[in-house]
Amino acid sequence: MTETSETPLLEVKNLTKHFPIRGGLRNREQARVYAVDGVSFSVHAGETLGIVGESGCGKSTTGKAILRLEDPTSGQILLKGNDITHISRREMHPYRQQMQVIFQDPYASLNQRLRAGEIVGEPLGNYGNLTPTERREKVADLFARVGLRQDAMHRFPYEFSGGQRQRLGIARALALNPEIIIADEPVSALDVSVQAQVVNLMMDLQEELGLSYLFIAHDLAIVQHISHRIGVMYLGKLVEITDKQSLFRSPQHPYTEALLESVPIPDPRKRKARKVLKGDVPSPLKPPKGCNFNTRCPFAVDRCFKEEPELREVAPGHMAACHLR
Amino acid sequence: ESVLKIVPHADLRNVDPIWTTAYITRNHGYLVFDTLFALDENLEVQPQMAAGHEVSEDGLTYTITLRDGLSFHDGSSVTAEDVVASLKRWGARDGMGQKLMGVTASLEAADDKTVVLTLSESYGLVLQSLGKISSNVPFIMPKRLADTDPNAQVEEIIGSGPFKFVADEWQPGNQVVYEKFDEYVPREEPASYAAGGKVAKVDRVEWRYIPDAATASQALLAGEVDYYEQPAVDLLPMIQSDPSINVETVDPLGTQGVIRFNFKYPPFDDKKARQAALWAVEQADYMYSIMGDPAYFEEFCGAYFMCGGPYETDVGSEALREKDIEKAKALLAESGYDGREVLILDPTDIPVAHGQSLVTAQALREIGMNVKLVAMDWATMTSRRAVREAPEDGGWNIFPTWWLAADQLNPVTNISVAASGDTAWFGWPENQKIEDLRNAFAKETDADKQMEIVEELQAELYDFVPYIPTGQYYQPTAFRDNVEGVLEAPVPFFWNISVE
Amino acid sequence: MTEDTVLLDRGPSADAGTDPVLQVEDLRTYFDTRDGVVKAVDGLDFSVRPGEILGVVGESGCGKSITSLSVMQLLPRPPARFASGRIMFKGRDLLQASEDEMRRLRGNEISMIFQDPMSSLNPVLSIGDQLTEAIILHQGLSSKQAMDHAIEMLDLVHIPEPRRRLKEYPHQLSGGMRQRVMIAMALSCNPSVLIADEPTTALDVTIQAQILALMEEIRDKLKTAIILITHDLGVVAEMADRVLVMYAGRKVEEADVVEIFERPQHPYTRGLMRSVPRLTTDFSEAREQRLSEIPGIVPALTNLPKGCTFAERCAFATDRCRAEYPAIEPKKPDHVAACWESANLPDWTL
Amino acid sequence: MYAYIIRRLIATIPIMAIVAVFVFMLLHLSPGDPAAIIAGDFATEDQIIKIREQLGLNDPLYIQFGSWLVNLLQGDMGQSIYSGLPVTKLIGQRIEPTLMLTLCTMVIAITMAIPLGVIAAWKVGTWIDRMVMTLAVFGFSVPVFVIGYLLILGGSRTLGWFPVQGYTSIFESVPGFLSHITLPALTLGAVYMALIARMTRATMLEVLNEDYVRTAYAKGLATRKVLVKHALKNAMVPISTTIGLGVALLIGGVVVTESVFAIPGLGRLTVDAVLRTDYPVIQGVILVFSFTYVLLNLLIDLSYVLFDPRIRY
Amino acid sequence: MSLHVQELSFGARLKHRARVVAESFKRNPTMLFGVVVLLLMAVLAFLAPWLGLPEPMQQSPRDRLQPPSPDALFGTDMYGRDLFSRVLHGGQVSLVVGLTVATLATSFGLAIGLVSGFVRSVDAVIMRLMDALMSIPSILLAIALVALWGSSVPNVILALTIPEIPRVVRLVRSVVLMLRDQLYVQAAIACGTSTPRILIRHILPNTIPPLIVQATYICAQAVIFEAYLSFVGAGTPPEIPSWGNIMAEGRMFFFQSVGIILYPGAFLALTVFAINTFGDGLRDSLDPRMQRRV
Ligand SMILES: Nc1ncnc2c1ncn2[C@@H]1O[C@H](COP(=O)(O)OP(=O)(O)OP(=O)(O)O)[C@@H](O)[C@H]1O
Ligand SMILES: Nc1ncnc2c1ncn2[C@@H]1O[C@H](COP(=O)(O)OP(=O)(O)OP(=O)(O)O)[C@@H](O)[C@H]1O
Ligand SMILES: [Mg+2]
Ligand SMILES: [Mg+2]
Repeated sequence: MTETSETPLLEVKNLTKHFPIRGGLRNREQARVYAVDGVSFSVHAGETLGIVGESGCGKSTTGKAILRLEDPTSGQILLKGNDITHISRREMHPYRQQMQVIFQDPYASLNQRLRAGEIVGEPLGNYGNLTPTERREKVADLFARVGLRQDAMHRFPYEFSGGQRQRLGIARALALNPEIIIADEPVSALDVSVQAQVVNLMMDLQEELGLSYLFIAHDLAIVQHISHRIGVMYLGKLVEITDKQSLFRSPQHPYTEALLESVPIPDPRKRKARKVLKGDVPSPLKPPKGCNFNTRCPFAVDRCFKEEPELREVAPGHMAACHLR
Repeated sequence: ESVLKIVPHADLRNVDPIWTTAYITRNHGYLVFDTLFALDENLEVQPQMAAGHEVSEDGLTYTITLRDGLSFHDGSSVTAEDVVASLKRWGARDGMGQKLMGVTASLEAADDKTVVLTLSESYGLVLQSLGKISSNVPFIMPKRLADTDPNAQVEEIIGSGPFKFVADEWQPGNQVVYEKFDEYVPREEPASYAAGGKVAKVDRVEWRYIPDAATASQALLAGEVDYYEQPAVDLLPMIQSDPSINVETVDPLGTQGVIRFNFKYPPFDDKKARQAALWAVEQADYMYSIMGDPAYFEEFCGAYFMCGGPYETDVGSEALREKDIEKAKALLAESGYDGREVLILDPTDIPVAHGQSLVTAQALREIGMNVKLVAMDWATMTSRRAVREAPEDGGWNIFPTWWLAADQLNPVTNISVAASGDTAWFGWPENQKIEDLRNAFAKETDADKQMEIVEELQAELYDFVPYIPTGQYYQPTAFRDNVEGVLEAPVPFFWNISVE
Repeated sequence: MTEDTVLLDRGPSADAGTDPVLQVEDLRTYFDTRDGVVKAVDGLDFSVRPGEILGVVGESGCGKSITSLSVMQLLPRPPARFASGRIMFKGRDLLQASEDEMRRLRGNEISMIFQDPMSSLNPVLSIGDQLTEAIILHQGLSSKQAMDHAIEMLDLVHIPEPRRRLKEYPHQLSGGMRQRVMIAMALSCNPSVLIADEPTTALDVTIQAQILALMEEIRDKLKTAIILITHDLGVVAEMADRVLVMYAGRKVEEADVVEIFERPQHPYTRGLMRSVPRLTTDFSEAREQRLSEIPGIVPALTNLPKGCTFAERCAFATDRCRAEYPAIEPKKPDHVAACWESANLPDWTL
Repeated sequence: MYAYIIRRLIATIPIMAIVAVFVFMLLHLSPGDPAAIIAGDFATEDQIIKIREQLGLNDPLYIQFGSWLVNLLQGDMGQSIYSGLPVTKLIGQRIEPTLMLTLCTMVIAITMAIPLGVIAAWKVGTWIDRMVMTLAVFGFSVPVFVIGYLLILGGSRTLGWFPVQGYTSIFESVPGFLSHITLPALTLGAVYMALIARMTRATMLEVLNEDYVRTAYAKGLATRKVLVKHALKNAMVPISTTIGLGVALLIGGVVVTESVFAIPGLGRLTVDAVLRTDYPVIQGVILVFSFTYVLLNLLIDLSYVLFDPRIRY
Repeated sequence: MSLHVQELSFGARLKHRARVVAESFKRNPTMLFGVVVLLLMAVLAFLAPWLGLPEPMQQSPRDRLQPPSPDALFGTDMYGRDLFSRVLHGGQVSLVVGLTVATLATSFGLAIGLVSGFVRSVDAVIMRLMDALMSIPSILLAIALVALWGSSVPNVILALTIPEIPRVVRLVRSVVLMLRDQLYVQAAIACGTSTPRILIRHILPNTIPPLIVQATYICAQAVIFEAYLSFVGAGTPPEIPSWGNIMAEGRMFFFQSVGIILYPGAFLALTVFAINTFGDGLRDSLDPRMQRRV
């Protein structure tokens, strides 16, 4: 990663989010889910940072914590240098304009009782004071931008297909002219043929508007396609983060390696003898001591069971958390 | 073991028959307690626990001897001390008792078996009082219990009657159980009303209170109970359709329906308003409502002291006999009725009372009164009617009830004609003339003269209207044919009865 | 080091000569609904041979699951009905079989594993109970013997400590473990046909790799015919011997796996292959390249257009396509497709 | 598990305390003078005042509440205004019939309703389903006393099989007990059965749509086995919740049923006490019913462990 | 803008609603039956005073317990009152009680439930109170309340409302808690929507359908409970002919003239049946997932 003097658009330092599990006689905390456990990264203007990882590794929680939909346990979230980690809901209000979200499930993320126009127009109502006509024009504009027809404004979400709904979600996210959009698996619920439509749209918008994305997904191929840089998460921790070229050419963490190995390639000629990673992801309730990955890592040595590896630069601009590099 | 299973007319709430006038407690009292004297079917007073008595020449000293073999359920024998204490407690509580005590100079035990009552002036009703058949009956209890404050209930039910009260099995709201008292020595004479030999012919008497009349009659039909004290007349056709069930009117004297006014507050503090009510109602309406079958009531009875009784007369009863709405309206107008709300207490759980309230309400509405029925259950009504506050403050204007003939037969026992103001029965009427006539009656010993007094009194009553007699009816009793020896009497007695 | 290496020889492992164990002909599964007849499967033909893996791909709602449930006869009738077709299994037409016969076949000769291992196991019954159920039922073993057999099966699917697992409940297992249990359950009576309906969709890639490896191993060991339903072309490319592409209830193309990836004859197949980005280490222009889109959406199954159901979304559609549904016909040896324009499609490179 | 039980038990304390305060306030803030009721027919003003003093009715409310609570904790619920007997004794006398009636009703209702619900869910949309469900709605809709009277009309009067009223203790005579309890239990059971059958059907419908049911069918299991072993066991948690919560409805029905069939139970005690504004008894009965209800539902919560291995306390 | 949309589409919205309703009737013939019966009952009850029937309270003791005749369709009761007239008039009380209780209980419950579900600080306290209230079996509570407050229609309504509130609160709260975690609510928060607006715009509308269904059940239950209360003597003043009262007064005569209990009983059962079927139908058409709630 090249050093830039400018402050990153979004900077996350050592973010943790633990969910307490209560119980027992006095309803005390009995255990905690280490959903996100010390994650640091930054997103620069106009850039897409992809976050990949297996289910339950804390991707969504990271996104929600950044959006302050969950209160972070510790760490720091800086939006354009402003610390928004622990500010109140009211203080957060202005920042929301700069940072928007697209969720995975296009069915659940739209209120079924509101019309498409009302859904997309909602953020506009919360900020500024547009006249109804201005607002309508702006919404019409947004519809056009995401490739929806104007007359769709009066329809209800159930009258749209999955891809169109995701477009509505994108339009809503765009309404406030944000600088960064947190996209939590925006295409994983969509059919392959529609996935492409949405991915293309997002990339086009980035180009036009100079947006930044924090693009969360578990599909490596899509992340590779859309991102400039990619972070790999495992069990609440970022294990590797770098630009996509070096990630795919020379993965530094054994987990990343295994991940790349596991993705089936849609080419029957490239069928290969698979290296299969053994075992399951441990429970975030009881993450292993030392390196998180030591239960499955084929290269684990003694040190991996004792000492937690730090995320450090193992090659220029290439950070990985592994003792063996 | 022979068991007599009875559905009583009410739930036994209190077990102290001196403390309350409730008929159910009186009936319970007759099972457990014995009396010094008792009324027989000729309405004459006979010795019961007394072997006999002597009256001094001046008529002021009564010497009463107890008969032998009397003992209480706790094993102690009955002494004159017990009798004295019991009579004193009764005298503090009962209306007639209070009158008697008012003329009593002393009441003492001369020895274990002898009680001496000394009067301060001559009094015609000494024996009638001591042999009073209905509430409160001067029952005899052990001195230790009779010494209880008359205003508190006795702690324990120990009597010397033919049955013992089984306290452990008493379930208020459900059942009361009595066991035969083996040591009881009945008199030789045959049973007659409360007098005569009280022979317990069953080992156990069980009262099963069944509030739902339909269920109760079904229980009788199914043989689950033997004796149903007060079946509703409406259910009789059904009950009688079973040949194994006898329906008899065991109380030949009957019952009088009563609509009572509150004399303290308008509109019925005004005589004219009460007279208006009298003109507005019709006895037949009441009787059809509460008894249904004309076989069980008099078409009309204008006697305040019961038809068929010794003091029957229909002097002054025109207003009751005829219904005249116009006249009633006129009287009401004269009374200066201002359209205020008239509260009629309506005990909906007792059909006899509920029916009377409904009929009264309709009649009064017909003459333009603004009537409000206040629904409640009987028990609540018995406390509400004691409230002396204004109707709007929790008081009342009218409540319905009924009295057995035994209580109404003469001007002294009939406490609902008493008009002594604040000390009178609920409603608290005040009329010196009536009180004077009642006292005159009590002191009079000549039968003809008494009748004259009664006629004068009744004329005054119809003018003053202390209450509306809503008619005279006869309460039938039903029992299965395995029940033998049911006595004809104004009070249901359970001795002399045997079951197969 | 824990590494599980499965070596594969390229080429179909099915004995090309053997007869198909399951043969579906002109299957039409319709649903009578208030909104009209849903033609979920509309004239489908296919067959599988012992030891063969038939990959069935298609987008959501194209009738993949209904096809498999039709074979299992697990559709509630009504609303489902079979408008036509035969499902020949070992000389019998399953569509004509009685419920009793079917019950004897299910879980015994034909088994199925479902998409979601989380919800496909009964949460309140122990693993052992669920595993032995079918064994006891179909093989008449005592429960003790069945338990032993169940342990063998868990061993087969590489579940460590099988004896302990038998006493556990599904919630105590991870997703991958559960899918292994499902597979063990499906295989416990040594079926001739295994239908796997998206067996890995709900799993993470690393776990998916484990399960796919396991399935291949099973196929090699037991020579089971496998119908592998998926929408992931990568999975198909890695696993299948033959591939069947479905669109809106119909087969649009079928061929050997290499053949279909190298010479797809249907525009839809091509669209599918192009719209998924593929992992690459060659970044020369990768990011600049737009993904190719298939415009529009899948048509509603209630009122399909008269002509080719894909015509609306097809860049090569002609008037004929819009008027007449293309017959499914051989385009190359052993390669059928339903497209009037196959011959006119541009050259294909990935 | 034990920690959970203890915690749940402790959690019932504030609930019961609120119930106690509530009940107490309710009764003491309502019109009517208990002293006047106790004093009886011919009481004078003085006597009433005396009684009021004796009962401490002149004390401030919180003192009355305090002493009431202290007594309550010692198991003394006071004395009936109506009969003067200790409330605990009255309740003790009446508990058996009510308990037995409720238990029998539950047994009858549960054993009939669950199979009905299961069948209705299995045959969903058919005439069987529609019939069961219509019956269930009817069970909800016909007042208990109408059912009671109809059963008396049929079962006792016409057929003569059952006694009309009353109660025989099971310890006295089992046949007597059974014959007395049958009609009331059926009467009371109607609503409860309707409730459980509906819940069973609804939950079963949901469960039958689950993937694991499809799995079970795919194994070749027979329908009955799938329904009972695979589906019903999964449905049992919501069903047993309903069984527990439905007891509230049952208690309401008990009040009416006992008065129709003249069963000397707590229900009739309640009605009598209420009609006579017998405060101590009302308080006692409500507390007893509430406590039983809370405890029962706690037990049911704990019983989930039997049905669902995912639940661990 | 949203205003504009609403203006534009008001007609369409209405049409859409009408279509949904018509559709659900078609799907649920029993629901149609429920509505028709219910309307019929309401019409009969509230038009009763204009049908030229005898006054329901007019006694004529000499004509008591008459069998049905053209003059008195259902015969007369023990005070000679016209049973048909009484039964029709009785519907007024039952329906008024049912509807009012349902409305009151759901409104209070909704308000409390929303607060409890969204304001975490008061949640625990409110829920403990509700738990306590709920642990008193509702009829018991209602009977006690009426007995203590005195019998009158408003008291009956209040007494039946209070025990229902906790149930509504629980329902609303659970819906709110569920909705709070819905993605679309999160999305609304993320795009800066204020809490009150989220409550009103995103949460409230979604609590309404289950609430309406719940309201119908409460209504049905209240109608029955009113009868129970009257039956045990702690209900509507006996003079007012409510179905429960007619039956309570007539229970003694059940074995001779079954009609006294059967006619009001049948009307009551039919009404409650209609409300219940209506509720079931609503539930099925509003949200099939709600099948779970009985
Ligand atoms: N509110 C919560 N309470 C307790 N645990 C939670 C909560 N939310 C998330 N978790 C846990 O935190 C961990 C991370 O969850 P998260 O949703 O961030 O994962 P993810 O990487 O987004 O997974 P997926 O790919 O399935 O979306 C998971 O183990 C999850 O169970
Ligand atoms: N019971 C039913 N009634 C009506 N239509 C149905 C029914 N079940 C399925 N369908 C329709 O049949 C079509 C095929 O469904 P199917 O489940 O086979 O799709 P699929 O290819 O398996 O999709 P997915 O990848 O989402 O699992 C779908 O359009 C679905 O809407
Ligand atoms: Mg996620
Ligand atoms: Mg599918």
